[in-house]
Amino acid sequence: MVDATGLLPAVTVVTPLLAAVMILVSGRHENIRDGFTVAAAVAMLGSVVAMLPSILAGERIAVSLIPLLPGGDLALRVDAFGMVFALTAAVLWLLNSFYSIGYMRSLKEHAQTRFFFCLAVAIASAIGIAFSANLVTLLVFYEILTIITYPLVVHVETPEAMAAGRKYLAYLLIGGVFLLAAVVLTYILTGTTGFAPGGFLAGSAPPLTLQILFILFMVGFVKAAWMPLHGWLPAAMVAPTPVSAFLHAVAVVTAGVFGIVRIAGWVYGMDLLASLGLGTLLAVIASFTIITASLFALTEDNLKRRLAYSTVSQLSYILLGVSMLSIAGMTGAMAHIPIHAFLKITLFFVAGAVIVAAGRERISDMKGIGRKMPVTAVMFSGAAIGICGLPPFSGLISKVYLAFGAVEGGVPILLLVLVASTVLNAAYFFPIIHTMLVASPDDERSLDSVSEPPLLMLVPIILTTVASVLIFFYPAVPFMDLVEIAIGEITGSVIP
Amino acid sequence: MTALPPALIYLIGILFLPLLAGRARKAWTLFIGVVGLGLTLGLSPAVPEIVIRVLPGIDTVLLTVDPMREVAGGIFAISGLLVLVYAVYRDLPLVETIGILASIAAAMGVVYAGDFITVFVFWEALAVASIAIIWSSRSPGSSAAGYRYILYHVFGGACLLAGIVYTLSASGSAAIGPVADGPGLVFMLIGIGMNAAFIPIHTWLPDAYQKASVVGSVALSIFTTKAAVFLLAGVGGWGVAVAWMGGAMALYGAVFALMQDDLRRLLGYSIISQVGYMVAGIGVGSVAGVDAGLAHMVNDILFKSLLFMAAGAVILRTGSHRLSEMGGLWRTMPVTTLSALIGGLALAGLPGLNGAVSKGMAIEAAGAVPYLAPVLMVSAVITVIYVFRILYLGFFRPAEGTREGILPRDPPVPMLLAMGATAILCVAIGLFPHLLTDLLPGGTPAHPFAASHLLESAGIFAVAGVLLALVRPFRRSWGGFETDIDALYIQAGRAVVWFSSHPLVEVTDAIGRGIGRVVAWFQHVSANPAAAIQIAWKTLVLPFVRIFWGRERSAAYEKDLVFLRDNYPEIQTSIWGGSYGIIFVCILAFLYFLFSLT
Amino acid sequence: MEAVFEVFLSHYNYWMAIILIMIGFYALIAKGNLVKKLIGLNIFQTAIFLFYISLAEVEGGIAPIYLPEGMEAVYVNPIPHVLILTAIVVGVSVTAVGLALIVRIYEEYGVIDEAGLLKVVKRR
Amino acid sequence: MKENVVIRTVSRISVPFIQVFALYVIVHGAVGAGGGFQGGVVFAASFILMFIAFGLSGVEKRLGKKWLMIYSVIGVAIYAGIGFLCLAAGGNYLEYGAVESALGVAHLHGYQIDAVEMGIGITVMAVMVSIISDMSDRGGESP
Amino acid sequence: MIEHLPVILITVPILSALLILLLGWHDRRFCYPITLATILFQFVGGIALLIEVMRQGTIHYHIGGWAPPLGIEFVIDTFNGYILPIILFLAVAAAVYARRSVENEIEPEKIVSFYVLFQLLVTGLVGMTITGDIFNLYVFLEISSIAAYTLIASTRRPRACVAALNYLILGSIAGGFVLLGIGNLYVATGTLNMADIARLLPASYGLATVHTAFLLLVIGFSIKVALFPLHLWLPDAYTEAPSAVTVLISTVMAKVSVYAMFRVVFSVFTTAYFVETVPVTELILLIAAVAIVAGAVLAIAQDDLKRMLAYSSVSQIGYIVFALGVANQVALEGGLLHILGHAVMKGCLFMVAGVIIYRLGTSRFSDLKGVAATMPVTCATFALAGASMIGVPPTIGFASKYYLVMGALEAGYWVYAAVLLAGSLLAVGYIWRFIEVAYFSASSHHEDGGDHCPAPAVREAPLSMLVPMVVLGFLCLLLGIFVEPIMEIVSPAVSLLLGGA
Repeated sequence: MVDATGLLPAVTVVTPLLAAVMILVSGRHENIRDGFTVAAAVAMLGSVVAMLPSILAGERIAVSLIPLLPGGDLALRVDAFGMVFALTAAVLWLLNSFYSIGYMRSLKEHAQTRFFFCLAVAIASAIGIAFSANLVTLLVFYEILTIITYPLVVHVETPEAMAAGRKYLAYLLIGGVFLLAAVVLTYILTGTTGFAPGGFLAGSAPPLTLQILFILFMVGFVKAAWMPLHGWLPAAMVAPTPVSAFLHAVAVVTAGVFGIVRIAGWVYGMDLLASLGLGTLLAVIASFTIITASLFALTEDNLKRRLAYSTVSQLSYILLGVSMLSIAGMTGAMAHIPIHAFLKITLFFVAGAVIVAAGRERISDMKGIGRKMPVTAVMFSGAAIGICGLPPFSGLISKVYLAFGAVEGGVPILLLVLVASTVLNAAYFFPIIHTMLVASPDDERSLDSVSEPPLLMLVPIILTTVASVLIFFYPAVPFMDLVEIAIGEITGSVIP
Repeated sequence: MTALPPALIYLIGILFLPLLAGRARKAWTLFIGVVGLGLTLGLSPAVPEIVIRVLPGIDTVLLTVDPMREVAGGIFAISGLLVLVYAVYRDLPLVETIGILASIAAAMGVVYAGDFITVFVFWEALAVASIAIIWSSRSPGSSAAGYRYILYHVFGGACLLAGIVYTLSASGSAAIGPVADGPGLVFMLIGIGMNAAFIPIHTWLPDAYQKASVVGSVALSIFTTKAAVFLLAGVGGWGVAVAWMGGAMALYGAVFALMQDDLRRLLGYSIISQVGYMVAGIGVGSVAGVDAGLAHMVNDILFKSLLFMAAGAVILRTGSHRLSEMGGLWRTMPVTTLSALIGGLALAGLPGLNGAVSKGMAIEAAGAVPYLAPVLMVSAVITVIYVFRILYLGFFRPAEGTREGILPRDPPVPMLLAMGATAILCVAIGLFPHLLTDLLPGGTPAHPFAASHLLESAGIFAVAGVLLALVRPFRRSWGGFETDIDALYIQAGRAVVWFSSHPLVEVTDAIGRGIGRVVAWFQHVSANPAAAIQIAWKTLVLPFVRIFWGRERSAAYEKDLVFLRDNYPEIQTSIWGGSYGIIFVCILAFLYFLFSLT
Repeated sequence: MEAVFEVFLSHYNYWMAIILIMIGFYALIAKGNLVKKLIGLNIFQTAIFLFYISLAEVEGGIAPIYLPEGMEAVYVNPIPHVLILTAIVVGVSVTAVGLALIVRIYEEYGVIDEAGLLKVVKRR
Repeated sequence: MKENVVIRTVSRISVPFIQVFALYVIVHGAVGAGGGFQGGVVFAASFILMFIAFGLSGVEKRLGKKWLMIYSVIGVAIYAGIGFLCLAAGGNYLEYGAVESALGVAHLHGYQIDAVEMGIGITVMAVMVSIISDMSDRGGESP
Repeated sequence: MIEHLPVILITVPILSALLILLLGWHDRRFCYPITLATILFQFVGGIALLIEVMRQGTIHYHIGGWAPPLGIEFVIDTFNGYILPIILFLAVAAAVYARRSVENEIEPEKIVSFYVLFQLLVTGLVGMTITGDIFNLYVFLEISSIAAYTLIASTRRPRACVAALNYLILGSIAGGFVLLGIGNLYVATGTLNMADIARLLPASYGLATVHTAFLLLVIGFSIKVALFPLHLWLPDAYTEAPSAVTVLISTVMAKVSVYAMFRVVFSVFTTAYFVETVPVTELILLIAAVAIVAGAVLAIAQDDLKRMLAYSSVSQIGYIVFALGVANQVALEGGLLHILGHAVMKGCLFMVAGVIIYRLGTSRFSDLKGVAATMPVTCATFALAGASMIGVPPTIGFASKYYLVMGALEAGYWVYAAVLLAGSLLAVGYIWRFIEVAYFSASSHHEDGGDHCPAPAVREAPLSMLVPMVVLGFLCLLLGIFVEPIMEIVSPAVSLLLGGA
């Protein structure tokens, strides 16, 4: 189909790239430059939404751009699961652009052009990952994402930022190399790398090879920050907060878990994974990560770093869902991507807002900050509660599905993991809530200068929180419907 | 006609709260309470279910009505209204008001929910609401207590979820009903039992309730545990084990209540013990048992909240929590004393008050399980004793304990109203049990004035009286014994925190440093590999040089080596180094050929 | 023993070439003086030339000169000579460039041996 | 260097003979041993002998740097010109036969070869001499 | 005239070199245009030849009309038909780039001879590429080498002479080895034409002469391409040479040497020899792997941009030789692709280094803090080419890496594939040194909250240097995206190599 909708995916990917160029060009006029950012965000969201109906109708939009390498043209293919990621990214990018504009301007950051340029390219590659039709395309955008986010991470250019940047780059590029190896190996084994619902690797090689290949993939998607390969994520917290929000909610880590789910569902297929016993491996990794990361978060005093560890553990929820190799588990995994994205970006937004409005990064310095910035603090509490999986926030939904998956998949032991992690989540989030809302500051006058952040930042915070609540009440539109379609794709059945 | 679920009313109420303040807010809350009560009483089993399909495969039944639910819902609505009335006496913090309304809503939701998922949602909501209540009283220790509270309940909630999931995937339907044996049952029990304050996961209760604000403790005392009891009854199909758990709770709670000095902590333990009666009744499983459990739930809500209100009034006026600091209040606070008296005697189970009705039923039903009834009776005896302690030490003993000068008066009118209403209810049910028993699902009649019951009560009081007469400490006030199992839990928590703050972090840092060092070493060597190799080689052979060469030669050698080391990266060992490479490769290749061709 | 002699004598031109090459090589690598290095280079190249010429040798052959009609003779193979002619030119020009460089180095640093250069040339 | 009558006289006498011999070698290249390279070297040798005897300036007077350069260019130009002549005649590069058949003159290719050898010779001579002179006028002490 | 194009590509430039000499004597300003015009002409000729080859197959040109066994012939098949335009294109780029940098780095009176030698160098390399006669190959090799020695020494820096002499000695040794090897081949087969040798050689595969010949040739060319243990002439030479010359020798000359190596190994000694008869591929692979890693590690350790790039060349050459070691279709496709890719990106990177030297007078990292603020275009180009060097998709570097890995895995060399990828990681190490210094070092802070690069091109390089640089930089990207058409040339070339002859 080469009508308008056929080109929409390409348009979606290209729009931010054009915006990036325009940003570079119009670098010296702030308003024009940021105008381009916002315009691109809106346009991208528009084109994604334009594709939504046909996807919901169960179609797939495929478009092949250029023949690139053996094993894969540069081809885009929009399906339900990709749509989940793309929609999340698009919506959150729009909010994030407003937020970052507010943030960067109120902090008078340097090198804003570079910042917004990289942001635009990064979102483009994120969308590319979401829409990629084969492993090669995925790899291409994945690597671009890695490189282009580096300037964002080291934005502040302090020595520790540079160190963190090196760490970031080391982890992610090593991962990329593994991914490359995995892709090539896949191509050699099967002669194709195009994603096929239910997987295409079955019977192409002896089990051992496939297991090794899977491990290659896992290391390749180190962006999923599973332990012990998570080190880059907390380190990357030196970045400006919009970047952290972007990395943790919108693009990078999501891309990692997205890739793993893709691999599980569209390259291996759940039956193959089960027969290879890889579910167990995945389950072990995920459980270990969930618990350990939560323990790290428990004693971390820097808000952003604590959030980072929380991200690490939350991402492994998705791996956990995959590892259950059951329909419900897979559903939970897929659903957790947007859900966690919305919640976590709220948290990071708030962290940034606190930095902007109060200039504080350590939790212990935030006593009673909720008195001066009530809205922010309340939103934070909401999102935190949501991540703990308490109503009325969307976090509950994926948790329920994961629990179902655990029982369905016959691995009740994972229920214990869920229970423990829930308790740990509460254990490291509620103190923050208490510090912000209940505790009284050491000296009252320290809060005089504090006030609510500028509207450009406040509104996104509110919107994301409200969104999480709405997702809780109307989960079906559109995410769960998409997930349902995707699940139907890879299993040929319907979710319970 | 289709009614909307009562929970919705209260939620709507919450929505508008932030917009209002002062009187308006109070009026609004009262209005909400009244409307909710009206709506709840208006419900009847004829009302059609409200089913919403939230997700494919998950239907949530927001409203379904049966006699049991009518009873529970009714009592929750009533007590909720009473709490709201009680709360009018001052401007509560917004959060606390929200918390109270939310916990009413959550309890309502749990009651009228037709499926486990909905129950679970409201269950968790109840926990969140409670923590809002606890934290919004900024009393010392409230934050820690609240923290512990939320941890307990999140854990319980998660377990409940696990149990629910098991039941669902076993039975395939989310309808509330008996749970199959196996892990699911355990999870479910832990989940419900957490809220129902099973031993040994009960410690959150006295811990949190004594820290909450005056109003907050009343609200807390009503909903959490009772909602759990209701769910326990609703699920049903429990075994003797649960019944015995009930017995244990009754006894344990009573004993600990006896040892308390803090009034509200005491009442908290008393809740545990009373809930024990309900659990015992429900655990027995017979119709009578379940009825007894429900009936006692209703009554306990009434007199326990009455007691809490009274305690609140006292605390408000005297500012002290401890029995040891009270005394002689009957002169200055007659109404409060009266209500405390009614509540206490009801709790003690004096015939003519509502406590006796259901307690009798419970003990009677417990007869089905051997040795259970005696246990309950023993705890009843202890109950009488600590009730005496409350009344005597708190109100009637001569006021030498209290500070002179301030003359505590009766609390403001709203409190009195609430207490009065509650007290009247207690008396009414006590005098006319059928008011309550007719509503019970099993319709089990209660006849507290039957000879047997009267005899029983008399015996209990008699024994208690004897004990009081004989054992003097019962009549004394002392510091109180406030440690409980949770000391262990807290230690465990500290251990976890220590582990994650010390070994975990340090190990990871060490690994990171190690890697960094290796990398740095590589960079250092590759800065001038030729020289590096030379230095390494010279260092290697240094000892042999020392041995075999003469003194001055080896000295020169060492000097050279030191020179190399000192200006290491800059030192240049040769300009035409290229040739060595060729020699190297030629030799290599020739050797290779020799081997490959022969 | 006989066999060894056999091997040696049958290809003794190879052996000579190898020996000469090694001599040149040695000078090239071991000598510190740049001029000596160049001399070594020349020995090296000349050895190769000799090797070629020896290849062209035919038993009793004469120079491949165009003879008047009627006269017959065995020619030595001319092609190696031609090649070597070119190679010599190359060698000469290499030597020239090398010498020029050495002269320049001498102008710049005032030394023409490796040890001296090591002192004056600082590592970048 | 000190004036040395013997050397000067001998070399002054022998230089012409050397050069004639060089020309012979060059021309003979077509039919026998010899050719541009050898001849050119011999020719250059004569000049080298000259400034061993008379010093650099003596040679520079007769054969300036500029001329050396021009000679070398001319030599190569002759060579390439012949080659292009063959191309023009429709043959391959340096395919003498093509010119022969094009012009219909017999034994023409012999003369072409001579021309080529000549060109080579001139170039070699010029280059050799320029190398020597470059070497000797730089680098401090004169030979 | 097209059938005479091969020889014209050699002779015309020689004549134009002489023309430069003459006119340059008269007026220096003539030199540059003539050079540029000639090289452009050669480039066009190369393209024409490529098209011709793709249309009607291999072209043979017999000089003097003598048939191959006796006479010298030029052969243009898909392989060197593919190499020729690449090197000539880069020569053009280097020539365009040369003008300003030469003015900057070379004394005026030497400019004439500089351009003459420049011309001769390019011509000699073209000759190496298109000749079909192995001895002729040697002659052109020496011509270009001598030109290179002198060009390297042509700058003002005295140390360049040391570097040049070092290169000269090693180069001459290499030449001697090659000459000896050719001699042995001649002994074994009695002919010098590559095709004939390939035809006659199988009869005497067993002879020690042939083995020695192979060995000597491989070693000789290894020195020329600076394969790892033999690379020691390279860093000094690349670092000290004038920027333009560095660009030229690091791209064109290195690639042609690689070409010669491939040509000799594959077309003269066919795979039948060095895979079956003398299984040497393992050794080559090992050396290549060591080269990749060692070169990269050494590059990381350098503190001077140009020197770092030089060492990175050592590492990258390892990639190409790696393909030779694997010696199967896919890997060789990767190798040939990397010849192109590495030429383009390394040329671009060295141009950047030259530009920086042109402006800042130094290329030590310590002096380059925040240079991106003043030279945004330059640094952006570096980032682009550097990404290609690392192998970030969709750049040409990624494509070749992809093919190489695929080939290695197909051949079952798991470990070597891993080494390859590790090498690409180390590449990050040295590329990022500059990126960090240029973009993210403290001195590049502007608190104006506005733009990172104020008023671009204030001290940006002159246009004539900027344009070729940027063009190459974008080529890194475009070639990577539109790699498919290139493969249509590469694949037949590879099958030709593997098919022998």
